[in-house]
Amino acid sequence: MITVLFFAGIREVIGLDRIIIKKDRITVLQLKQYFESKYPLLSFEPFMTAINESFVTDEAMIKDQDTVAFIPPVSGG
Amino acid sequence: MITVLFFAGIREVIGLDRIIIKKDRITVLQLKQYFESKYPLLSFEPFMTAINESFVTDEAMIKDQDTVAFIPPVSGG
Amino acid sequence: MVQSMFKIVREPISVEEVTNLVSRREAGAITIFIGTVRELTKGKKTLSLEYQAYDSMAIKMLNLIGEEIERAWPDAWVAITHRVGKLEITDIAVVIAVSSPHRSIAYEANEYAIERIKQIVPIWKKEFWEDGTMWIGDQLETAEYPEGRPSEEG
Amino acid sequence: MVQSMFKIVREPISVEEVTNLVSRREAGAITIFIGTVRELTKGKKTLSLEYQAYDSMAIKMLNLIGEEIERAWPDAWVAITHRVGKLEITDIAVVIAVSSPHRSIAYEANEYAIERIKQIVPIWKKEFWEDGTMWIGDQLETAEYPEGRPSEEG
Repeated sequence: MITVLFFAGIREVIGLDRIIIKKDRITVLQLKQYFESKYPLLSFEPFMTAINESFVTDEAMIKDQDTVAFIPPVSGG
Repeated sequence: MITVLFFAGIREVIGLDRIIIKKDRITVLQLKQYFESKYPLLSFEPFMTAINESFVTDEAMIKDQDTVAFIPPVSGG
Repeated sequence: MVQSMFKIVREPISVEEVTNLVSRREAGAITIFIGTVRELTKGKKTLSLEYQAYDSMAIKMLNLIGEEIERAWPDAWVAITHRVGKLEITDIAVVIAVSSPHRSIAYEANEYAIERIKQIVPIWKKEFWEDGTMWIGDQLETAEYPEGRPSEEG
Repeated sequence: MVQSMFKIVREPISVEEVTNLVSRREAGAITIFIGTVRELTKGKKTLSLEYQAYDSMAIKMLNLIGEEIERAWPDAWVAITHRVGKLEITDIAVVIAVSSPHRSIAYEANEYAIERIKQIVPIWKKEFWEDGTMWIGDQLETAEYPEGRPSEEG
């Protein structure tokens, strides 16, 4: 089980701030592809991604219990 | 008549914050030399000088009613 | 230190409180950056703003910026508070305070902090205009990534 | 503007008051510099300080710095208050606030202001140590003239 977090515009489009899915031992890229198949109108590829609050690359492996966050370009400050 | 102002260390050494003297139509350099003759232990040459609150060079002419200030290196801020 | 130097808050920020976090006898210079909601951005009139954060990660990234500053300028102390939620024009969104024995470091470290916040801290801004709203950053038109993308070292 | 942006005062400085002088709807960035009395200078322990000013000329020079900033950064607003008299460790000696629509200008103009204050504003500092006192600046040992001498344009 992994928890996936959404923020900002993507949160509003999907209408959820988090989804818990039964997937692990997949890469970030595979997770992005999974969401693109689920939401064919959305592109997940450009998102930065964090696993457990650290930025990771598309090749990073997601483990059971991980929290994955899709990070749109930030605009704080 | 001109008013001459002293600040910081030189004010403490001379023991006065201002002197009014009956001199005009002299240059700043001449005024410095006048004070060096009056206070032979002090050197006035290194001082920056202001006439009526504007920095001037040693060649500037002092007129009647002017206020001349000897400005030690500043240390505010 | 008992008090945390890096905070995400929902209430108005007290500049004085953030400043007090870095004030100390050895520091002759304190620089403060106050980011406020401004009315016009690229000629467009903002009515209000909403900031959203990934709170726990944002605090972690602020701490990371603090560590980066400690490595680069060992004499500097830094405190950062960012507000989230609904903000009006002139409201304070972020306060960065840096103290240092010498002033040039206090300026440098402070500007470094705001640049890094805009790169790696997961906080997002939604602008409310008369004719609509938009999450800033996730549109090419308004993306502002000084180095292309957030650093991946975090 | 009714309120003066440049002041020499004898009482404690309110950072908030100086900041409010530059706060405005068009400004998204405010930088503040706070110069405090620090305990150690070159390893020597300061007990207290006394600042003395040529008040009228100091205010004139602060206004001149304001004009220089207006010419160099037309979008920036600047306010400066310097305290004189007896100050204790951690007391605030000077506050510089700059507001600007964009942050890099706010940092630049602020640092420019403090550099110029240290060059051309007739204010002097006397340090009180355990073993004596000294007016800082008029001794070669401690003279701090970034460009040799105060500018003569003023």
